[in-house]
Amino acid sequence: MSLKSIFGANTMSRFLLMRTVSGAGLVLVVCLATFVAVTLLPGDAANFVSGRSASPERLAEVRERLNLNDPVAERFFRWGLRAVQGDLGPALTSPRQVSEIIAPRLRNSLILASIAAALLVPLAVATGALAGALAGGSMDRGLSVISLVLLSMPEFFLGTLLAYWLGVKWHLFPPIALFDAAQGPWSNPAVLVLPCLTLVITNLGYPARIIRANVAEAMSGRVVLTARLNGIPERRIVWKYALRNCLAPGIQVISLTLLYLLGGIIVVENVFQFPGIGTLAVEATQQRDLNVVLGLVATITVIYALVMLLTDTLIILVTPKLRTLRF
Amino acid sequence: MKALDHARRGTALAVHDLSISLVSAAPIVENVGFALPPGGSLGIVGESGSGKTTLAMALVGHTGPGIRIASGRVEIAGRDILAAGPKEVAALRGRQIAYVPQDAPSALNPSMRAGDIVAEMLRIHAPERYGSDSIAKAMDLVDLPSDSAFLKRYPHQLSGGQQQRLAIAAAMAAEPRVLVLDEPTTGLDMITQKRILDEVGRLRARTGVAVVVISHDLEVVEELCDATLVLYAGRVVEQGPTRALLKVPAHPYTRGLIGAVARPGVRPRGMYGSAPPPNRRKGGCLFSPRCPQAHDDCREVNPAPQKAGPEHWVSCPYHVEKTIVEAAPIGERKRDTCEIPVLDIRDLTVAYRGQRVLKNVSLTIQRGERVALLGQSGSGKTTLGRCVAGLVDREAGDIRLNGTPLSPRVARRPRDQLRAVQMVLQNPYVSFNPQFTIGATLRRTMRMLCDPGRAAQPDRPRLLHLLERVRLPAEAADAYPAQLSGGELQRAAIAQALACAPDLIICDEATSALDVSVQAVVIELLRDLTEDEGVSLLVISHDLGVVGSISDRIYVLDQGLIVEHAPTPVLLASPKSDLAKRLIASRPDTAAGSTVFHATSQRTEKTHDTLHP
Amino acid sequence: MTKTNRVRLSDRIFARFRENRARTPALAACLGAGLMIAGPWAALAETPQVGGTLRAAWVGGGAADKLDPTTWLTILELARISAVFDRLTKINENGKPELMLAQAMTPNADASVWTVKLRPGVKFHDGSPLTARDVLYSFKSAIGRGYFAATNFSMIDLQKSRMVDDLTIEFVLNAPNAEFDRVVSDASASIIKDGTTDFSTTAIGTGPYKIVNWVPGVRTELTRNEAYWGNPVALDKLDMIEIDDDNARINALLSGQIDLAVNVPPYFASQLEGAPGYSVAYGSGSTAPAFYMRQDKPPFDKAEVRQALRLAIDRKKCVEVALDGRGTVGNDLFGPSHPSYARDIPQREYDPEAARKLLDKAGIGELQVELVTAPVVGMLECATVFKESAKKAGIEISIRQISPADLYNTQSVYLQVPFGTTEWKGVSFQEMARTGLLQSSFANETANKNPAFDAAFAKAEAALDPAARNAQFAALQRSLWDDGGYIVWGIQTPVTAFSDRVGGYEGLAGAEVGFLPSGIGNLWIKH
Amino acid sequence: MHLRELSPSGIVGTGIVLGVVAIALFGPIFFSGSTEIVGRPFMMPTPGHPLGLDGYGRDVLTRLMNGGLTILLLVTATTALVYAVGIPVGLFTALHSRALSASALWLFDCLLAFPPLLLVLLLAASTAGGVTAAVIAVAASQVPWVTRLVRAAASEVATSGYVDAARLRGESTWSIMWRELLPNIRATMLADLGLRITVSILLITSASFLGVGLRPPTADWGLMAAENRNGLALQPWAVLAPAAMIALLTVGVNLMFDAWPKTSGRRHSAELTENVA
Repeated sequence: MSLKSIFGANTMSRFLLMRTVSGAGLVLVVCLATFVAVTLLPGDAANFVSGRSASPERLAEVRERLNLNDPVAERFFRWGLRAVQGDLGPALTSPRQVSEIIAPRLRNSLILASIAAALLVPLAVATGALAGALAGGSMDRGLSVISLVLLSMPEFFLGTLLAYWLGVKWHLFPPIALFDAAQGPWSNPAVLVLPCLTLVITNLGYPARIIRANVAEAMSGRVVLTARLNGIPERRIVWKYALRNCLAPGIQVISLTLLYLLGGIIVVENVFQFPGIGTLAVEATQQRDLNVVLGLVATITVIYALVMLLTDTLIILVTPKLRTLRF
Repeated sequence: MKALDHARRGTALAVHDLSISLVSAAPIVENVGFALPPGGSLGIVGESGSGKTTLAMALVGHTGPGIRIASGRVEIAGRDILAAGPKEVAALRGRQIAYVPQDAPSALNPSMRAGDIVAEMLRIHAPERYGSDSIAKAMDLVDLPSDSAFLKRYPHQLSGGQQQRLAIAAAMAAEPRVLVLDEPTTGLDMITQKRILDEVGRLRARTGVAVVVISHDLEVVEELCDATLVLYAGRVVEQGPTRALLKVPAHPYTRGLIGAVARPGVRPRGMYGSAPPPNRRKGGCLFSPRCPQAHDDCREVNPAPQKAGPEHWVSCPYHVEKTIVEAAPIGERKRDTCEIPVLDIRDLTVAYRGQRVLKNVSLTIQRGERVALLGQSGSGKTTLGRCVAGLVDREAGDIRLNGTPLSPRVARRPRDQLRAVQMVLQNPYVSFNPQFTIGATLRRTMRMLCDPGRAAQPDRPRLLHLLERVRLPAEAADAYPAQLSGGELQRAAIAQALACAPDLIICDEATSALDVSVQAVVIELLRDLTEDEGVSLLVISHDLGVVGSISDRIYVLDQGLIVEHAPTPVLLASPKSDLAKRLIASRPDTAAGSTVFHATSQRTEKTHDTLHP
Repeated sequence: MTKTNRVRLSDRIFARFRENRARTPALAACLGAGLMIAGPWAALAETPQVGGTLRAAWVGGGAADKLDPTTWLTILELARISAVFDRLTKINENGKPELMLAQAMTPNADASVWTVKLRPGVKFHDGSPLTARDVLYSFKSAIGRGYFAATNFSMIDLQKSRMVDDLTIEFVLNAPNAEFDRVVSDASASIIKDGTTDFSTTAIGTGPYKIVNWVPGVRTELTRNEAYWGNPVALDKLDMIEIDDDNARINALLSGQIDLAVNVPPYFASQLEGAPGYSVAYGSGSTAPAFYMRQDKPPFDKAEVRQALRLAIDRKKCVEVALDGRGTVGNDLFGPSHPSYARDIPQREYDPEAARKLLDKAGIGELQVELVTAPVVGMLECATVFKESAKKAGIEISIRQISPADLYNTQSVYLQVPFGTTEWKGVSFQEMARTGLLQSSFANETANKNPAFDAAFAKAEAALDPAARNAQFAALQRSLWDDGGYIVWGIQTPVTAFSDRVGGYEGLAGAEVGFLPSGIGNLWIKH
Repeated sequence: MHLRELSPSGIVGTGIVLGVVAIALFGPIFFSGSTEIVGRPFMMPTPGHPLGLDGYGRDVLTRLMNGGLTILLLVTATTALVYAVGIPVGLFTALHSRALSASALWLFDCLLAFPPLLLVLLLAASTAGGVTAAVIAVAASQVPWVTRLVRAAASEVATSGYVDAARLRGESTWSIMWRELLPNIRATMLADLGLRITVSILLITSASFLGVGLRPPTADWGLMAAENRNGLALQPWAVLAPAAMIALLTVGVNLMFDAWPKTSGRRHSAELTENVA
């Protein structure tokens, strides 16, 4: 069966195929760039493996073990081939495999990010939509000022404040994310509270503002005006004529926010010492474990590509004009 | 039948002394009053800035932000919608009075299916009749199919005309007593326009709905409305039965409007100037600055309505003077046809996104000749213009200017070719970079295009001369684009095109964004320039009236192919191609039916006979 | 100050989650604290109580950690190694070697052969008995694995050393060494099981604690080794948690998530000292941050330059700024807590005038040097102070700041730059010399390549009388003090904070937690 | 632009920004010795030290007065870098939507796959770290957004008649970009500028927190807030004061730029037609 016969008929799957290919290209380019950047560093990886106590013989040995003497292209090719199979190679500063190191950290981070997202998305949509629907009112102005203040709060600052007030001072939630490493954060769910809270609060401002702007624009647009002039009840106007048509930009900004969340997690995890990819990223870059860094970049890029794919798909699904488009 | 109920009730819609103003108290609409019987129809005519859309929205009880009702009542079904509470207003809207906005296609909810858009109105305003039958009936009213495949389509999957009709179907679904149509035909091509007008006429006949039509287009009003109200700067200047009003217009403004309508074979007469915006309206007759028969007291005394005929009122004490000349037929023109054509297009083919937009198009323009390219939207006519200008790449074909080949890309053209081919674009509001004064842009054009010898001359006098040629005051040189009206901007755009003695000016829908009175000014200007300076003109338009009033020769473009070309009078008199026939049939002035405009059109035909043996 | 005997709201909230789960020991360790300490403080006994879990927060370590006793870098790793492994001897509170796994260590007449008799009945964590084979293998393996052990134990002649019987080993040395019992107290000399090659997942030792769960860079969970040859430790469990961030570590202590925190910032120490519920122990200090000057690279090949620079640093200010005043001024020598330290050498003071004179005498005048450093243990702050204070001596120091990871990058920085930064933890002069001052030393940071020094050092090591030996070491230190390549400007004083649940930390005073194997062993939990 | 055309919130925002900038610029003139140790670490405020001392025993007020300049310079540098790359590329690709532009944009999009702070960490790891790496990384993470924005806004402008008119009179691409496109996307750019500056401030500050941006003992608001976190319980002003300055700066910038677009440009004519409804 030819590709065309599979994908030709359905424009949606053809689009998905196109996006998947482009996403794969993105992952490839990002990994290649990182690989090259990492390879071109002053002093090669062997130094960091052996560190201060490395004798020249040891360095040579490590270099041999890590195939550092092979050409860069060959190494990348081999790395890529294995990476596709989920094998990100050995870590430089640890006897373990990179995928083995990343997997539990990624799980922890994904749990944290998912809970934060699960709180953040409805909250952002609700406040944004409310402010947008009541644009210009005192509620809108209040929310706008609040979102602005939230927007301008560095994560580490808010995290520190929360850890001190809610953790140390009032003993409400643990200020440090200590939990059983094997079982993950579920073994002590209380540790998730403060990191989640920090992520939600600091990331709320941007999507809420964008959603507000979109909803406010829709509410003052021709579609809504016409519906009003024809006596459609206000509640229905808000839902079916304003919010419904803000879904696509809403999804766009939410997906962006989720990606920002992924970045914010780096800081938040370090504030609360949460063992996720954020703390791992800092450790790995500090220790120059470039294989781990590379693995992290690859993982995050794949996540990025997947989120983008999902976003595009959702946007097409909720936008009739795009859904029925012939590619 | 519901219509009968309406008839028994008296008036469907009554407006009493309605004044609408900005919050700053500057009046937008002043002292408008009319009554519409059930099944009746009223046209509200006015140029942009006359306050007609504000008035239309007030009819359904809406005022935009910053706008308030200063006084007056709007009575629907015995209720003053302006005084009603929100619940009551919502109950009146849709059920008693429905509103179809300007550019209705863009106001349709893009995420609702066609059937749902109609069903929505039924479910909310007439739940007792909610059902597929009623939906089918509403679709049928505007001649839209009501099969499930069609009902499942989204607005973007419909054509512009279908969208417009869908909007009307939705508005009519709950069988309101009054339907307000704001610019129902603007943005549609001629054939679709005609169709919409026909549908609305049929609709009235079948449902007995009273219709208020807001339009800048006298021909639309003539076709649709029993009575007409002419609005100028927020004031009613004339009001009366449409036929009487158009046939014997009493107010100088109305007369000016009628004279300005572009009709084939007629020289339209423009009205210079523009209506004052709300914050600059002072006492006296607001039209007096533009009025050719203004008396001294016109500027001080606010004219009171006077009777000009049965049910015909006019706000001009001097309305009997009638100083405005009738639109003049086109006179004879001498042309030299033996020299090398200014523009010679041979077998031009242009592709856009894998589709051929122009196929083997050939076209010639002689020196001083005015050639029109007539076509529907999407026919490729704009592409042709842009291709000649070098803004669009061609796939095949040859374009020669005065016998020498023109490079396909404007960036590769030598200065002489750049100077020779000029363009006037559709939207005057974006024709000038808002960051620079008109004078600055014109000077830059002169510097870049004129040969160095002339460029050395002092700027200012040349600039002023240029502005004078397009009849713009000297102050325009120091004005920013945003400070000028559309008509002034378009004249400035023509000035820019004329800056360095061009051989050919391409006018791409150069008048379609302008008010009728201003459009006439531009047409006049273009005609005069070609006659005085020997410039050739390529007029690209969908508007038969414009094309017919300006061109010597017409090419008809249909889906990328030239389907017909002939001298203008010949084509108008005996169109060969299907498209040309339909276009001619779609106009009230060229087709039978218009009492006002058709007569003049016949008159021109006579003159043509003498022109072309 | 904060009260720890309050039940967390979140503990209540999440109690239901917990009830629905199987309680693994690890889980209880994580969660128990808040509930367990919710009791009156009155009935506290001062004798060690058996049982309980100690949750202790350490700094350092990371995903790169191994359980290999020869590769340790941080005190966390050292503490962990000390908990799991034993050595033949250990250095006690008085700085003297004390027997551990060895029952007796006897040198021959010239201290070139040492006979070690092992303690009988010692068992590894997996139940197998400790034999002489394990000990020999431990040293062979350590030397074979490279790192510091290779130089530290280079005096052992592996070919000639042999197993006499199951519990007796004869160590034959390349050269006489009267301090062999001190040499084998190094953590690198931890006794592992014969044949062990893999240290990546677990470690089998004879130490007081067994590893139950180890997640590199996150935590190490240890339980009591019931079959310990000495007194079994009081704690049921020891949780070694890695919290690098100062703020986080303190928050964890203050919120009752942990019971012990190492490396507490000094300003917190004074707050905690007076606070009910907490106490603080000060280490004597053994970590020495230092600058090294390579004697084989200009301008540091001139002794006057090295001397001038050492006079041009305001050590007091450095300690104040870089170590927050919690430390002592350094005298360009390492190992002040060890008996071999040359205490008689006068403290070098800040004397820019003398420095200027030295430079003038050498005909240098204005001196310009580049100091390579990274933001670790106050080095950057110290370098800033150095730069300021050196100006008065006419020395222009430009600071090149690099990332901490590059500090020991042997291709671009370490041992390459003429004027760099280093740090030595708790080593005595002898250990330091073997690792970094002999011609054969790998980490010869100051390019101290002096055959006479090597010979004198070997002679000193061979001296059987401790007093005579230390006198010879002192003479060597004096030569280094005079014109060596190190600027040791300060010695850090580590601060450890405890909650009142912890007992037995008194024994830690005078040592950094983890440096003495007994230190962790003495801790217990009040309950 | 006239002040009276600003909305009240715009005036408040502009006032805040001017105040903060004034402190940043003139603070170092009146307060010197930001690295001088004057007392115990985390000493509570006294009349001599109204904001107390920080973790090294340095005067918080002095450091506060000296700490604004670096952040202003860094943010200015970052933002300048972002626009220096984003504007030309965005403008160019808006004019030429061909394969070259498409691939350039696609490559730019690849930068988006990195969470900004990961990029900072990565660059810091692969270079000597420090401020330059942070500035470049923060700029790199924002360039794609600015490019997209410029391109979108400029594409819209590029369809305007006056751009065609410029082409017809033979203007070069360069001149079309700067003369015709750029001035007319100013409002869009200004609306976005507030967000860009906010993001830059937050990222640079966070980079300092992660130890890859500015290095101690620099007096810098972000760094001060990060390094004095430990003393929150002992001497909150050492954290709160610099954090408040950062918050003031970002809120002020946002208020200011939110208010600008409505009053920028030259559309001050009587445009009020019936479109107001």
